[in-house]
Amino acid sequence: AEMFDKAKAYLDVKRNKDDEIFHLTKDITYESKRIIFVLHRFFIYDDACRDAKRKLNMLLDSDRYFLGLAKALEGEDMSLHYRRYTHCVQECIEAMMFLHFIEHRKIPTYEDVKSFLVWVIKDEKCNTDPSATEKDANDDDGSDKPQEISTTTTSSRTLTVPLSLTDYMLGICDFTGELMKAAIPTLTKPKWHSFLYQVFALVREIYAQFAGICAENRLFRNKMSVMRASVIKIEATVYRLKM
Amino acid sequence: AEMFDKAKAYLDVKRNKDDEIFHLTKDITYESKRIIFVLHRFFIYDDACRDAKRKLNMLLDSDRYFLGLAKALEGEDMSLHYRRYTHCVQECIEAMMFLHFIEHRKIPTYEDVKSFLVWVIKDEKCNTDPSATEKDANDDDGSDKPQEISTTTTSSRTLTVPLSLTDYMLGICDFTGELMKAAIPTLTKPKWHSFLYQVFALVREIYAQFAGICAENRLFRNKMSVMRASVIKIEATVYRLKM
Amino acid sequence: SMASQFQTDLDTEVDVRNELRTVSRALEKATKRVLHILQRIHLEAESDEKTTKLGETGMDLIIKDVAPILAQIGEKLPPSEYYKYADFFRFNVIKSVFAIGLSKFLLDGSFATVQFVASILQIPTAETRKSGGIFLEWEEYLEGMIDVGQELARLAKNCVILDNYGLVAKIHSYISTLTFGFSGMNFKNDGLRRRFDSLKYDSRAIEEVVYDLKM
Amino acid sequence: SMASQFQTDLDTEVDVRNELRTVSRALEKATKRVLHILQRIHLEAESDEKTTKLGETGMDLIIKDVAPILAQIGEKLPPSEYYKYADFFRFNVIKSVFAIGLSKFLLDGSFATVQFVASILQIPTAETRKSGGIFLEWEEYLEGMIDVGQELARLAKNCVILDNYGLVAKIHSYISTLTFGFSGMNFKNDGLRRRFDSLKYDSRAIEEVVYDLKM
Amino acid sequence: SMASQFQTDLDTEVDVRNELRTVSRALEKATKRVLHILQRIHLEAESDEKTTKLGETGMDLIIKDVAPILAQIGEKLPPSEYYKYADFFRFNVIKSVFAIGLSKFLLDGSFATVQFVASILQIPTAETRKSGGIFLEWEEYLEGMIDVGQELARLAKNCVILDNYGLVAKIHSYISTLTFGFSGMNFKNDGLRRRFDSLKYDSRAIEEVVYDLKM
Amino acid sequence: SMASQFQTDLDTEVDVRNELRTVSRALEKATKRVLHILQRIHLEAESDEKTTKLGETGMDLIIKDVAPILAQIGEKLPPSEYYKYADFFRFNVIKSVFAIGLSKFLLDGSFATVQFVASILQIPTAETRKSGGIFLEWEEYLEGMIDVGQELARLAKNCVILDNYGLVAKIHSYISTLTFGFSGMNFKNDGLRRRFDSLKYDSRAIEEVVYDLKM
Repeated sequence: AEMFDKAKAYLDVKRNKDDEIFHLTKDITYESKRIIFVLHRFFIYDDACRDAKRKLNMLLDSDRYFLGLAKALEGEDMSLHYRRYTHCVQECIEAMMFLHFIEHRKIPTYEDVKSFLVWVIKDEKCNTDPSATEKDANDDDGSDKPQEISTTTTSSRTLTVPLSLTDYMLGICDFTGELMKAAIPTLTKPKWHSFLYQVFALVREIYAQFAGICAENRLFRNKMSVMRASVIKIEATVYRLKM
Repeated sequence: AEMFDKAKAYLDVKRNKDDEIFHLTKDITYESKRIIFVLHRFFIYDDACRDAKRKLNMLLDSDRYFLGLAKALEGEDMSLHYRRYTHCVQECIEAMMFLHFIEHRKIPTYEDVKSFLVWVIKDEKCNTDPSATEKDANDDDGSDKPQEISTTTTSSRTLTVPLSLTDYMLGICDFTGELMKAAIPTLTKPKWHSFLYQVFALVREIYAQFAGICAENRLFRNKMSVMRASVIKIEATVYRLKM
Repeated sequence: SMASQFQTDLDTEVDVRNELRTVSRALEKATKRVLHILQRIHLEAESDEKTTKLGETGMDLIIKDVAPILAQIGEKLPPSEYYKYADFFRFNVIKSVFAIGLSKFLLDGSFATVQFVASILQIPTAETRKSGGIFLEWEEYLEGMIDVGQELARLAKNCVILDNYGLVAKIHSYISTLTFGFSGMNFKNDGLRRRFDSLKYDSRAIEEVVYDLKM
Repeated sequence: SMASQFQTDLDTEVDVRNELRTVSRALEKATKRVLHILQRIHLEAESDEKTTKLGETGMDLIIKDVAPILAQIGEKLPPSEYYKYADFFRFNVIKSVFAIGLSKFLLDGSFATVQFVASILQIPTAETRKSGGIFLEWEEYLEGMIDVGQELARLAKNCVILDNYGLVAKIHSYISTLTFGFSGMNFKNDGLRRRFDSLKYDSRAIEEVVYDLKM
Repeated sequence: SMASQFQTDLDTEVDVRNELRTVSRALEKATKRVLHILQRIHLEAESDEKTTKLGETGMDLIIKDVAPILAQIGEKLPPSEYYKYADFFRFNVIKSVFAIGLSKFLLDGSFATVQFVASILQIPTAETRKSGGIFLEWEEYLEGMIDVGQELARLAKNCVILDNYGLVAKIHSYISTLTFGFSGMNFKNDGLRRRFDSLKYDSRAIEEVVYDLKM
Repeated sequence: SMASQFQTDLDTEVDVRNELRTVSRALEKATKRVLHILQRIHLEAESDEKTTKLGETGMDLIIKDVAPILAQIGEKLPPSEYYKYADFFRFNVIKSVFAIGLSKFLLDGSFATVQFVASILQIPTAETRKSGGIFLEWEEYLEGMIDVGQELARLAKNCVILDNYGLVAKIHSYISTLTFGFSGMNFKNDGLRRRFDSLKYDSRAIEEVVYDLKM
């Protein structure tokens, strides 16, 4: 019976963690889509980029979103939660890439994107000290020795939401779809024709590179055929511009 | 353009007829299911059969249900409407069979069932007389000659909802499912054990006969495998009774 | 017994389906052959002579090869079960309507009425239908004529490529008539409506061609 | 031309399919007839005499009516295209295996091996197969035998109803052997695995019948 | 380049999958073999001697054949990707738990704890797991033990048939312990809950057997 | 025993599948490499020199890398089980047909016949096939050539962007021939029919490019 109690406790913790992550990822996906929506308005609305940037920072640094996810994942077996959170990560890096492209007219590297998903948190308590929880309550009364305070306050943890290369690559695929949607309406806006040409060059180059990848991953294959359709639409737009 | 007007008129009539039949069949199916529901209560409620019979007569002779359907189908190309109305006919004959079995402990024949779906309607006006519509308004003033009245009032039309043998057979299949549902709870009701044995004999005989039918009809094949499951359940009930 | 009577009915139906499957395949082949030849119009629409020639060939093949097969289907079809088996030939009847409509245009630029199409196919229309047997349903006629419209829209651009501007004008007039005829109908959200919407699009495309040519 | 060459190949295939469709229907009818007769076991399993009689009839009909049609199918089947056309007859081959397995049980309570079934059907097994033509696939054999198990599970209860307790014991022993034999196999095919799970369920059902009789 | 790095990752994954597919097949074969032998219990549960013998054989085969393959899987499994590849072996780990649980019961009537099962399989539990590699998940342990319950419910009736009433009593006590242990857990609407519901049903069935025997 | 005999057959099949999986992956890699290189045509189709060069490279890679792997597949394939295992390589055979068809066009603007494609891949066609082994199915050839049509429709617009109007004319003539050839065929397969409908759409797209250039 003791054994069954352990099993019960284990399964309860596992299920609660799963619920927590599920809700976080749902919210992150929703907010990421909103950022992409805002970014699509940048042709008509000058502050779109600034708005999106603000929203993105909030999305990353809030306990309700990515920082919360990073905390929830701390010390967990990633492979258990991967399927749950991979989708929201892809959605968010799609937004990051879109913003990055509008600002710098190039695509952020894998390292760039990973660096967004790292947080260094200062711990007020030192985890290695077994009496930490006890002292915690006395934190404000200044009775601790300076050295102790120093070791305590300088300790910090690094949290991450691990980003696999697959997520990054799949994020690029989705991102080209957004570029296509943004690029096509520029046909009638001469001010944005240079943007159209930049998209044209970038997306064709991405497609030409990706076309060499040999994947059994069905998701990647599907996204490649969607990307092909995007490329053809962008080419048709440049063709129209030329005629 | 005159040709297109004709096409428009033709298609409009066709579509309206289809709508009319669609609504009739929906209502018939619903009421048939209600009758079956009532019949299932006959173990506990003595008047169940009488209620069901009254409802069934109403279903057959009302313009809102079967008689209405027969009128809607009059002079139509049956093959056009068959797919629309076949389902409701099957549902209704399932109810008829169930009632018939409870009353007579046997299954009604194809001819029996067809006879329910024939109506002879007396016409107040004679369709062959081109002036009929004119006279119609004067119907009550008695100025018409006796002979004319006689030919007019005795003319009658026979309406039917054509019942294919396939409908009848498929109806039997569904009916065995209802018998199974009715028979299983009788295990604990000694008063109804003779009913259980009658169902047992009938359904096994039907299954043994039907098992020889070689059909490409997927619907029939599916219903046969459902019937097999019913037979096995009824046999298991009789087995339980015996142990 | 009842079961054996049912078995007989089922067997009869299987036989009818088998026969219809065979004749329908013959119909498909005959129809395909006409369509194949009519496809040449896009490569050869340089002169009236060539287009008339192709129209003649198309019409001849329908009369000689397609109509007799429809007659056979009419014989195999159990009386009053037209709609039960219509899926066997619907598609190719539409294609035949298309072939007649296109051939008629190529011959004299005129519009093939439902009576004309039915007379070529030697089957009755919905109006003249007695009972049982095959007939030319309105839906199939209309769908075939929309196909003609689409094909002519494509042809218009190829005429420009082949420098046959006269034919473009004829197409323009033809498609205007067709679109006007259809515009009076009220389709529900069905296949025909979607087809008609694309016809309207084609009609605009031809207007643009005519406009481009004027410029 | 290329198109006509393709057309020839396609027509050949259509002809093969038509022929196979016809023979497969004959196969279905012949198989169905045996199954129909074997169904009577549930109504008549009162005495060994009756069950043996039914087993004999079943076996005779398979030999006389079903096997010759399989031979015809073997002839129509283009060499090395077994898997392309197997769906035409798979289902009824399974049903024939079932009929043989059940008849053999009714005759002498024994188990029909794959060699025995193949010898009755007069077709090779996967082992003795040369190349091309029809043969008895393992999957079909196993499915048919699982069907036998299911039918016997049903029969066991009917035997009790008919007071034939001796047959229940035979069924119990038969199904134990069958289930035990299957439990050593690694099915790759999920369909077979699921079917086998339901056989285990049937096997348990028969044990319960034996248990009930004992109590 | 990024694309080629991605390609390398993909290729590595394909290799891992291929290797795991091969080892998992070996695992399936080894597990199947134990299960096959343990099936004999339903035919042979006449005496304590025979059941103990079978329990020994079962345990030996797991130790000798199954555990080494799990060790191999542990080696092939990339660190910290247990859950990514768990579907390759989950099913057969559950079956191994079942085989151990059943064998232990046959040996001495006692209950196999998660520590005991893990020690036989020579893999850590969720508690003792370091990181990476294979381990015995609670879900798999619990599912395997429910399987034991179901098999014993079946065995109880067969014991009656074989007149081994002593074993029925042992099964009764075992299943009561098992059901009581599970009844404290709160399952969501998942697979385990459905399995547990059927275990409760089996538990009741055994109580009926015990009751029938008393009568 | 029967079970072990079944097991042997099953193991053989598993081995065949494992070997085919490995070779098919090699085939996919080789095919992908050619496709990857041919993709550059959309970026580089500025001059005849460049396109011819790319066509040469494509053809060379197929001959050097792809054909030998197909030969290996042919060896692994059990005789008369082509259709059982065709799904392992169908997709990449289609892609190879595409690569040959496109390369041939880039080399000299001409059409790759089924014989030509088969000779490059060094496998027989449906006509010259003896029995067993791999061969070039009509369906796969046709699918591959439809892919060529689609790719050229895309290329036509890119040629305009790169100011290579000569190539547009060649594409126009190529696709007209292709579409005309296909329009005579009766596909039984609905997949191919739908693909062909999309080819007609592409063909129209190219006519529009030619039309636009003319205006």
